[in-house]
Amino acid sequence: MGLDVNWAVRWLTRSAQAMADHRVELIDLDRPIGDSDHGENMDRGFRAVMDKLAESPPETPAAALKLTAMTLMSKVGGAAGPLYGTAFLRASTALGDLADVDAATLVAALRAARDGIVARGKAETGDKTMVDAWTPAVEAAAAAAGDGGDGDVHTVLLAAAEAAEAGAVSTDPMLARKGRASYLGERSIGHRDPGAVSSALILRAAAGAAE
Amino acid sequence: MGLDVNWAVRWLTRSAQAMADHRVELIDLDRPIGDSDHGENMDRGFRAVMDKLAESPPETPAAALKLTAMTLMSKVGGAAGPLYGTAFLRASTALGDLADVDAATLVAALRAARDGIVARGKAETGDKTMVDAWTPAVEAAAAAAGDGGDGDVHTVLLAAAEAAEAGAVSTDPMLARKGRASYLGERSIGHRDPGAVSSALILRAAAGAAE
Amino acid sequence: MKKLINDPRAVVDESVEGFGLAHADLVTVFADPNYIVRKDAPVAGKVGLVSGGGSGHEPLHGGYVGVGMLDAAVPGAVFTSPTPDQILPATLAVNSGAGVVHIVKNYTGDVLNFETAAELAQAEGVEVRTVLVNDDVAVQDSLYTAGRRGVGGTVLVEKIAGAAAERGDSLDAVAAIGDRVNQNVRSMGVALTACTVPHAGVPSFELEENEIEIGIGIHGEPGRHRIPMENADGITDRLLDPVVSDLGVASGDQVLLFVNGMGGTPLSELYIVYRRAAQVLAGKGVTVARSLVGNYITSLEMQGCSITVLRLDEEMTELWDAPVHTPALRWGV
Amino acid sequence: MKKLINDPRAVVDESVEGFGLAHADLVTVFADPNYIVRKDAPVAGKVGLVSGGGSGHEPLHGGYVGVGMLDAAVPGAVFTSPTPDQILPATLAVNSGAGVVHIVKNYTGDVLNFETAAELAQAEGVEVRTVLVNDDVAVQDSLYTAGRRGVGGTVLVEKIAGAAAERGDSLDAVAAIGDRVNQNVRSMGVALTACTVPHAGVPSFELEENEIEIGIGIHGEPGRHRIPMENADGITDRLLDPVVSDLGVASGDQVLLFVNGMGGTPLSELYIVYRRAAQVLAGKGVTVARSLVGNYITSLEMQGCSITVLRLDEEMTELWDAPVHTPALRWGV
Ligand SMILES: Nc1ncnc2c1ncn2[C@@H]1O[C@H](COP(=O)(O)OP(=O)(O)O)[C@@H](O)[C@H]1O
Ligand SMILES: Nc1ncnc2c1ncn2[C@@H]1O[C@H](COP(=O)(O)OP(=O)(O)O)[C@@H](O)[C@H]1O
Ligand SMILES: [Mg+2]
Ligand SMILES: [Mg+2]
Ligand SMILES: [Mg+2]
Ligand SMILES: [Mg+2]
Repeated sequence: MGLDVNWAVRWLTRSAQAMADHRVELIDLDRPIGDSDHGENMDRGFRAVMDKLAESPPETPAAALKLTAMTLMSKVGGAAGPLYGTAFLRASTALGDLADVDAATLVAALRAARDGIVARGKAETGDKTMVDAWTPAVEAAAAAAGDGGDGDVHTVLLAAAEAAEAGAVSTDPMLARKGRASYLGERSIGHRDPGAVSSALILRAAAGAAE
Repeated sequence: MGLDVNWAVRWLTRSAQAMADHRVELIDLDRPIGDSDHGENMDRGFRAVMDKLAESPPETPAAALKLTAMTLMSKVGGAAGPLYGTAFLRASTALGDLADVDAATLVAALRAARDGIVARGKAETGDKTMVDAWTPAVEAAAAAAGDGGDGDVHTVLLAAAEAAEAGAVSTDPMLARKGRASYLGERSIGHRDPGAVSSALILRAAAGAAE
Repeated sequence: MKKLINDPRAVVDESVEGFGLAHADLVTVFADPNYIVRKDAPVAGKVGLVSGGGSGHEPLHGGYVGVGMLDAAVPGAVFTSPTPDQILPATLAVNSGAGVVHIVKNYTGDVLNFETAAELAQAEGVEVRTVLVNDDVAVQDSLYTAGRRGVGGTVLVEKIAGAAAERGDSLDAVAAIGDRVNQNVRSMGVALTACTVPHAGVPSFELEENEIEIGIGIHGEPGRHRIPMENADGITDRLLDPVVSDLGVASGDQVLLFVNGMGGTPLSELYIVYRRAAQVLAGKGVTVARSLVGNYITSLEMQGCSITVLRLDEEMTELWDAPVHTPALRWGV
Repeated sequence: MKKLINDPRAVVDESVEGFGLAHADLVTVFADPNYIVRKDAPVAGKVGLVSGGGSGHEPLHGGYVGVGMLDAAVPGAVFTSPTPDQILPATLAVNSGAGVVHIVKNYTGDVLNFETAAELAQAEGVEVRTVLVNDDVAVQDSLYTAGRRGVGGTVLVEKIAGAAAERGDSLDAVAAIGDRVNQNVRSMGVALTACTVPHAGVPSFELEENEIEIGIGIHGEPGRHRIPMENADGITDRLLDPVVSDLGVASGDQVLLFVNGMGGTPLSELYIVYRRAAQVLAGKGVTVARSLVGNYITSLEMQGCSITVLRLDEEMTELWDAPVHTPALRWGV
């Protein structure tokens, strides 16, 4: 089974639910090393995505992601808005007008998303940002898709989600070099990056939607 | 023994000591029904009085009280500054150029002080102000001085101090009608008036200085 | 108590000294006794305007010394009215021969100290008139009490009387316009938190996390009553209603709406209060012809605000608009 | 959390609405998306100036919209940079054909959102230049980090670049003077207490009764380090020293000294800080030629302050003195 537009809508719906459920947790993660707004920003953004999805139901997975990109770009603000906006926009482009996404295209889309974040934010792995969730996620997804790219999409998404979660945890001991946490220098050590956590939540939602 | 200039200086010195010792207490009394400054104001004023006494030692009791009046007027501010300033000024005038003050003159001076406070502040007994310390003090002093006004000055001052202390306590259940506490209406009930307490301290200092 | 201060007893002296350094183009600051005088005082032929009171309400009064407003300000200790030995030299310094108006907030201490200073000035041949400001509707007005306090309205009295003096009005005329402003202005305030007087070191009153004080003054004194926390619109209504009804503002009236911060409340919140107050007034058919929003008469770091409404006439509006150039209020220059 | 607000999610909308009502003579406020435009924009032939950022720093930026300063301000959510769909229409609204300068504080979010908006505006044929403000010496400056934040210096960049635009400078010239101000300005801040973001509901960090945070920004983010409480002179030295040495101010230099309140600190305390800073600079032979003291770029109700020093040259001084007429800064008009 490939991933169709219904999967995409379920993914975004589950993402919105995750942002609402984890709003306070993401704010709390952003407090010691940031400005206490990440959960509020993501929740506001994904609530707007839900409104847009209801207003104009998309016809393809790519359309769903493009709508998400534009909405996050215009409703989230901060660092996360443009970064997630770019990620969803690039992923959308990678999907073209396919009605059903196979594992190979899925991996390409995830990679495009990650590359978009890196292109905008200039962060490298180890800088304690959402990149530290996305890069291992892309690698795990590629491995799960197999050399021929013909793996099971659910397995691919599960691998991505798990790797992203581990990636988020891996930010704990890092010294931040990008984003607001970098202002803290040494004091950023010992805290988890909120954007890496929200990234893992979004990828976990993608896997859940493919069950 | 009458009350000479040494008594006056001892009185003012003991008053200054009392204001320093009770500074925090007077601030604390002024907090719930005023603006938390009475102890600070009185302490500042009497420290200045001590400086002035050292600078230009007075020759008569009246001179000591006049110097006190002018110093309090220029250093205390608020309601207490002009009220105590007037009290000491009128008392000074009542003493004339006597080197030794007898009981009758003492009572006259205390009465003049009280009348000065009433003339300036327009408060009546029961309005929850320093007048509620001064009026019973003057009455008790007059009674102790006897009809001929030939009582013992120390006894007269002790009577005044005790009556002032009781007068201060009597302000507890009063509803304030003058000064800052009046803004509180009913909520002023149950608190002791700070100016009545500082008045009792000053009269107690006068008695102590005459021991 | 955490404050950007050195010795708590030097707070006023050092603050006034810093003020003098920062605004040396506009004012001259005298120390011991403390008073602040307009750079070019006395202005020939002009009535002098002097105000003052306890410190802790900055920018009041020192911030309003300059062209078109006060000629001198006299800062007392924190929340303690100044003394005659400060008020007198300030009065003499701004007297050009045209006389001096004292603008006095109605507190026992302020009234008594200015009264004495006025007597002393008069004894030196200076004509003095006193404008008493008592605009706080939170306080009962009665012959048998200390009467209403002077709060937010003071800023408006100082601006408008200052403009009248600047255009050359006589001593009596300046005092009369000051009185007219006072008669047409009412205020009421709320505290979300208490302030801490530096020399006292502990908050002036205790408020629970969900309580606010309605009807506070500007000296950290408690208000009239304490209520559970409400939203901004609800609080605004509680302040505005008594102001409007006491002043008797009616449809067709033109007013100046002044939302004042007590010192610790963000400007953004003051605009939320302003929004509601403007909407309510509009709903009553009242035109908000002028407005002022910000920290203009404060109570140290207290969180809260006051709402002041001034019923305008043509002359008051013209005088409000007249040029003013002071550290804290400036336009037209 | 006690605030004068209604729905925490409506704070910015309602505050901006109130701001628009209070200053309808100077600005036009647009809602959904939110942006604030100078009443007479676009001004024919004039370069347009747009700034913006998260809300919670009032009067920045909306308070600086008007003659001689910004043409538009774009308020984001509290402490969250605005989005391109707000920045773009603001940019288009103030473009008279002479191009638009974006003044952007150096935060990842602000940079990315303004970058996108600039691209979109350019795609619509509007020439855009960006002036990046990064004056905070508390933050390490390196190619491998997000770099220094924009803080107090932003106000000075907006004023001086605004005056250049007003006198008719070209797009490149306005951007160049903005850059020049940024190169000559440094700041550093301290927090005595934390602020509380409305949607978060709890303070942004915890400070003990006797602790302060040195090197804080303006978003309630923690600073560089925490030290025991000190007196005002000591704190002032801790802020001023790195500013002066990073800027390389030397004897004979002329500077603008800006002591800024973080929102919850009384003005009187800012003058105590100003006093010390002015004395220290004088001791180094530096002339404080201009000064600014007050709440100009805040962090909600945070208690604390920042010190900003701008090394002046003749042109910057002239542009600083040029007339400005905005809700929060006004002179010469
Ligand atoms: N340069 C960057 N590259 C990648 N991710 C970044 C970068 N800067 C910030 N982030 C991510 O953005 C998150 C913060 O988002 P948010 O709190 O919404 O924005 P802001 O920092 O503007 O308040 C961080 O936790 C981090 O994961
Ligand atoms: N009208 C008045 N008549 C007599 N005493 C008064 C009057 N008003 C105030 N007082 C006295 O002054 C005291 C307050 O003094 P203080 O706190 O120093 O001045 P302020 O009220 O100006 O802060 C009150 O406790 C009261 O005893
Ligand atoms: Mg954040
Ligand atoms: Mg008092
Ligand atoms: Mg007082
Ligand atoms: Mg943010």
